[in-house]
Amino acid sequence: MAKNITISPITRLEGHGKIEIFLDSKGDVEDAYWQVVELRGFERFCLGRPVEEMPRIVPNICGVCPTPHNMASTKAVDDVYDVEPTPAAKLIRQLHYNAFYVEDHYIHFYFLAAPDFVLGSDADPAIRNILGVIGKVGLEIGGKVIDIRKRCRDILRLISSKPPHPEGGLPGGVPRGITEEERKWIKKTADDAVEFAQFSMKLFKDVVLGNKKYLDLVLSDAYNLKTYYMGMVDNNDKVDFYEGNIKVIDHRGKQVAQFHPSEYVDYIGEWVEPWTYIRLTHLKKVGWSGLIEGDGTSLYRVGPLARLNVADGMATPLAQKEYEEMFSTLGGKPSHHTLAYHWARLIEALQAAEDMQRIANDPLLTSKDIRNMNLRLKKEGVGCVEAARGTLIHHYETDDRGLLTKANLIVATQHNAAPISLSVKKAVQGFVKGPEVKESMLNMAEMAFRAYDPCLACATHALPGQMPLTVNIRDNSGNIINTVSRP
Amino acid sequence: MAGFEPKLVCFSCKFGWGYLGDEAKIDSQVKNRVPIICSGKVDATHILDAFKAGADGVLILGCSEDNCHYQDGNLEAQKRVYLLQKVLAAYGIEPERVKVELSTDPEGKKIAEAVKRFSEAIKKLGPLGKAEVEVSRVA
Amino acid sequence: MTAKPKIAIAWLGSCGGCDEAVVDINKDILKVAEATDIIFWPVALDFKYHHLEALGKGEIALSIINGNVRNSEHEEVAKLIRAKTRVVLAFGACACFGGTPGMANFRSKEDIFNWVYRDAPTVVNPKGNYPQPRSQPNGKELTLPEFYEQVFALNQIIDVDYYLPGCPPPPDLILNAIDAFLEDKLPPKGSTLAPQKALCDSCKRNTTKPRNVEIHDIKRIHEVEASPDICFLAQDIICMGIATRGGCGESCININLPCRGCFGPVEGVKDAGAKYVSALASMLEAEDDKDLKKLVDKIDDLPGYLYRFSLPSSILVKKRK
Amino acid sequence: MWQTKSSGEARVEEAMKQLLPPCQIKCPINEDIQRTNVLLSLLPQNVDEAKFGIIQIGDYLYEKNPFFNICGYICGICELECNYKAKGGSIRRRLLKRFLSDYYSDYLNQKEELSIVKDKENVAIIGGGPGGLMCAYNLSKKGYRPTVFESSDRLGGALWLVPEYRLPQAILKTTMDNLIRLANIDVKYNARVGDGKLTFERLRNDGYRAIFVAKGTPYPRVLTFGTDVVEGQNLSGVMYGHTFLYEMSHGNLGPDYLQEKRVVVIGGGNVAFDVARTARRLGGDVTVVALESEDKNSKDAIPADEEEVRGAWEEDIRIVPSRGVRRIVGEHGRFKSIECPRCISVFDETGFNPKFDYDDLRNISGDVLIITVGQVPDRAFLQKEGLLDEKGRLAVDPFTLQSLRNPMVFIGGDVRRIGFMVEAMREGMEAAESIHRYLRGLDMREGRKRQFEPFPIPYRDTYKPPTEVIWVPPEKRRHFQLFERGLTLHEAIEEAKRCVTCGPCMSCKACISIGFEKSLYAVEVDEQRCSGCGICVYACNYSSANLLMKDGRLVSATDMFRCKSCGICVAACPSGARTLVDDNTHERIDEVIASLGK
Repeated sequence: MAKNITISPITRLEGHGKIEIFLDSKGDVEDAYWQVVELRGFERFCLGRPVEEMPRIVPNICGVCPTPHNMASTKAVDDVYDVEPTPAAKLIRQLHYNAFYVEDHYIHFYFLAAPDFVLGSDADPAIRNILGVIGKVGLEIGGKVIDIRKRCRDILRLISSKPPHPEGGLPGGVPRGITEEERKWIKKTADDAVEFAQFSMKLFKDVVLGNKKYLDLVLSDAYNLKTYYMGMVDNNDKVDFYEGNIKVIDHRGKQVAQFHPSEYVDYIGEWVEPWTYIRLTHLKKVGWSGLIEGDGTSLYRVGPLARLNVADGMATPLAQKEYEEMFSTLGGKPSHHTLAYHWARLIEALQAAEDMQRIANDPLLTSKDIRNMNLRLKKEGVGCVEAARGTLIHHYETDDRGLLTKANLIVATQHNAAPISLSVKKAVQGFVKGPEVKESMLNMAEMAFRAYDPCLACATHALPGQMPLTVNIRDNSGNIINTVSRP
Repeated sequence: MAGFEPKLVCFSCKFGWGYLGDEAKIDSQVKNRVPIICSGKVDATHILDAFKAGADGVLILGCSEDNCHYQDGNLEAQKRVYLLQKVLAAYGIEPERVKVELSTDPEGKKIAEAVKRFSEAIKKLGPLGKAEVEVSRVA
Repeated sequence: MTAKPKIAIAWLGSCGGCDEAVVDINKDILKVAEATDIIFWPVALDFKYHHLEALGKGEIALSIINGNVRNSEHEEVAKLIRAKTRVVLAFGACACFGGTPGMANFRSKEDIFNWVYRDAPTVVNPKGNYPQPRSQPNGKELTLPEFYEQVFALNQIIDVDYYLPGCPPPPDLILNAIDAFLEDKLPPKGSTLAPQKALCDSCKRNTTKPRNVEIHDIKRIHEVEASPDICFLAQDIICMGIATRGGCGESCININLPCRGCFGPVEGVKDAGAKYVSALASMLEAEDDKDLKKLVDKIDDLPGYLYRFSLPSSILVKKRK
Repeated sequence: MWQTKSSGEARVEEAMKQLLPPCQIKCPINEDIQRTNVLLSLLPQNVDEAKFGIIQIGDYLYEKNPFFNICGYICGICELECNYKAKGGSIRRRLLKRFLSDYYSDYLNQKEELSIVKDKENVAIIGGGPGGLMCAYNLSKKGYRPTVFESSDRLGGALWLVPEYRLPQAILKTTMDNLIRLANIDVKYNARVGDGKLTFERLRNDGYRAIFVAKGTPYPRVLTFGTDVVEGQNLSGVMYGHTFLYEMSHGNLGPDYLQEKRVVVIGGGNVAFDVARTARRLGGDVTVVALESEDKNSKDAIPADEEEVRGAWEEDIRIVPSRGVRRIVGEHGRFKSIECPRCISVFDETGFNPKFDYDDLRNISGDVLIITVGQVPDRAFLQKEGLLDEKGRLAVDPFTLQSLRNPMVFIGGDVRRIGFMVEAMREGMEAAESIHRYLRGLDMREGRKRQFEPFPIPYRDTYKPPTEVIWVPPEKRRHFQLFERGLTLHEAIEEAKRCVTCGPCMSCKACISIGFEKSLYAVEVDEQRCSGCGICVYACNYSSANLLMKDGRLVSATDMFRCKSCGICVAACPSGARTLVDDNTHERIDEVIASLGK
């Protein structure tokens, strides 16, 4: 029976990422691969472009998180022209950035994560989506999510043209300033964002932490992975999305490196495997040690949980309180509980909302002084931000007319690619026993990587947000004995 | 590149080139000639179309400087070609494959020579590479 | 069995921004959900590809496809959807013209691979691995789609019925398109569901243009503090608006940045870049041939401006070998 | 070799309202200057090959202006209004026509007679000058039978008074002889209408149904000071310039006629300078005394052409400006000197009304005094035929030139108002038209008035300097050969190429007449596509493309009067919104491109 299941064009068609699970003779999971199947080569076809145009081109790397690319690129161009944005320009950029964080984090939480927790990972896929969530916890939430997303994106539109493709950002500033008129509604949006953040926080605690079954799941070993962590911190060692030093800790919490983004080449290596289009990042100084965890691994994780793990705390008061509560609940720092990414994400969203509030009230916001024209082409620059999904680095080199001669991009999902593969393997090993696989088990496996909110669009350009997924289960001679799919 | 005969397209301004000559005779010497009232009437699109259709080079014969009947159509053509040459380079097409020659030749005696000279230059460059690749058909 | 028209929203080589754009029509999406049966939308809803496969020929009333075609998988998906669909709408710059990733047509696959997997400063690749369509890590057979030599616009792979350009298309045009579909008011096949005229038509800066624009010097956007009211060309800044279809709502102009052409050529023009060259020429002013050459040389990366979004659908398509 | 056709599409229709280049507006007969300049610019560089074209251009001009080869020597009115004047120097149209004349005048003798059926009335034309002959020529072409009554023994009237160093008599004679031959005009010489029995009455009885009076101004004006005739004009040694030039033209004055003589010429007009320069060539030591000021920009400036004054000055002729002549002093019945108060103003609001400073007197003595202060018509004749009104002025409709006293009589040329040769020609043309209308019983006025709008100079990067005109050096000018060298073929082509063709194509059509284009393609703007970006406006060198505001949005339009159908805007339009109607160039391009595949 099983033997004659073959690879049909359909299954080969499915999705842009796929998982291949190999069982041993006993039918237990022997090996699992998470593959990324696409590539676009921005680093190449951007060569020759005027470097100041890059912030307008790179958002096409990912339409789900285009803002971090636009921002990292803008900062890289600052560096190439050896210029600092004016204080007002910096505020506008940060406002832009925080507004993005808020809407992106909540989209992920409500659209992708909530269904699993609010409805249960074993719920029928047909209702396990945002509409199901709305059905369970009430329509006004759906309304609130859509409303806050819309209003945050209005800010994006104001500052940087089209939200899915921001165009703003010039070396030393921004092309357009903010008026007092605009400040009024920006302020209102910021206030409501903070309120919504607190509301969401409460919802999460009620539904997840209030539910023993979920909490156990979060703390279970199947969702535990010991790796290094990487994230950006400000001068006070607090979480900072826009600027700072990159800090790395090991799985015991010990700092192993803290460096300026411009030195990333010394710390980050990208390993190439023939079975995936994504380059697998690892700590160069440790050296590639394959897909393993714990002592001896060279893998590190990025993103919300990683950022909170490396930092000494949050930059805003309300978020700080939640930070402390989370780690005490999870039993101290660092936490290796993959599902805790969701929690960390909500705490970050709160910080972003609080920061929006700060900026909206800053008198400087409406200053006309939005361009620092004191440019000096130094022909190389690195721009780094914390993207929603993790550390993002743009590295440019130009000729003496400021035309791009070299570009190197390291994006969040790349950092997490190998860990995701591992997490998935652990999850399936935990839930998949033998060839008979239930959709719910499969979802357990998928929850493992969904926690990372892996954005393949970033990594390769392929898909945004949630990935349609195929899981091929093969016997020890490589024949597919079962194929289960879910988006 | 033995035996390579470049395919050329030649636009020639009626006010500057061959208006006193025997049309039929000139055409017999020069293939693919388009007499045009002013070289400024040549659109970059025409030139790209020619390359797409397999031309190895495009030659534009305009009035000598300061002698354009329409004031500066010849300079217009010159400007377009300078700009276009930068674009062609990005396509991997040698800028020399499109050329503007500004002069006057009422009898049209020089047209054949001009084309010949151009043709020689193109021969050195060899034929224009092909662009499209076939999409691999998946079973 | 519902009588509602079946709709599919699919991506190929895309950044996902187009799907975000669909979500950005906000509450109207519910209206669409009511009037139609969205059977396939990877970014938002559960689906099964084999459901798609199971559908009859032309069973899907409308497929909204974004993204270009860069590999064998894109091609397969595109062809599968085409077979099942009555009306295919190419959605966004990538599907319509190839999009920014289409600029890769100025380079070869080999060039891209060598950098990405060999030469980039952070690459650690002692084994000289390159991704392969088929590979056997410790004996396990794994496959990957084939990466093509070039980027294709959708209509170079399958038959396309309508076009909705933009990077991404703006909400109002998306709604118009969907309404036109629902109310069965679609224009003739092959139409672009956007205004016919170039951006200048609706650009508020057009009326402030001087009678005669003479460009003596080309400025890049970082070199000047551009006036928010005056036509960019009149400020010696390259703006693609004159050769780019309008309909975007001047979103870039509004943040004081010049147009880069994401709406592609205007109705009836096949290559906006070529037309732009002809147009730009008549604005360039130089003393003599020498100065003219200088001026032209000062225009850095002209091709990158002309074909930022549309190289694969340009007359010459891609770099010659 | 191209061949110009003036038929069908290529004909320049006399539109009611049209834009013309300023030169053609300035030209009283609106000669097709632009068109023939273009044709000239396309001549082969080799003389033998060029002849064919030159004759074609000549024939084309001749249709309208049978005197064009004479104009080539003495008429440059068009150059006064040439747009190029402000850009380094007018196009030298006069020399271009003289260039044509150099070949065409010889050809005139072989030129075939115009084939005209002369089935219409007899018309009497009194006076064989430019005005009268122009009238006769045009009537002939219309099928009338004109008879010219010329009081002298030669045709050409006042043209004979132009000194030979400016207009060779041979040219004048060929032109006249061939004109009457080609147009088959009947001429009666030594026929003074008004003398004895030769009256209007008689003409009517002889079957002439209309009369054109173009008798010119046969008599010199006597010198007056204020209202009084100045004494002493009968002294020996005193003569009138008019008479002097008349005798000269008949070869009655020997080359040393004024040798060793101090000649004083009174007058500031072109004729006075002709007289002075002729006197100089006859050996005289010449002084010109002019009422007007030497300041060229003053309202009271010397009226003669700058070239004339410059020529005189080069030839060592003394010019005494701003002097009136109050007395002619004689001695023993011979002219001795003139007494000249300084003239402080010539014209005032009332018109000609000179004021003098009598404390500033100057005596200029000499042996010969030549008074050249103008000419007057034969008033006795006009009186006798009752053509004057009670105030003694000509009773004539200035527009139709029809006499207000006698409907069959038409009056034009110098006799009506003294002017340039070509102005008299214009009146001859108009008279012919009036006579035609009168005899056919048509409306005398309808559709004759034309408004012309001048046309600005096209934009171009560089404007070219004019061809240098070469005059024989002054010391070598003591003869009556032409002192000005004509243009060579090469110079003529280059000069013609300078013409920037200000005028609209529909008043030129040179390119059509030689088959460059099939017709004047109209530029069509597709308003569904035009975004009003204005590129066409920048591309157009003729201010033909422009932007209009239409319900709040800009769209471009084309002014076909200004458009040259060059297609530059069509290529430049980034929206492909502009097309040339009926132009098949793109089809030719598509053909060629398609053929590449094969």
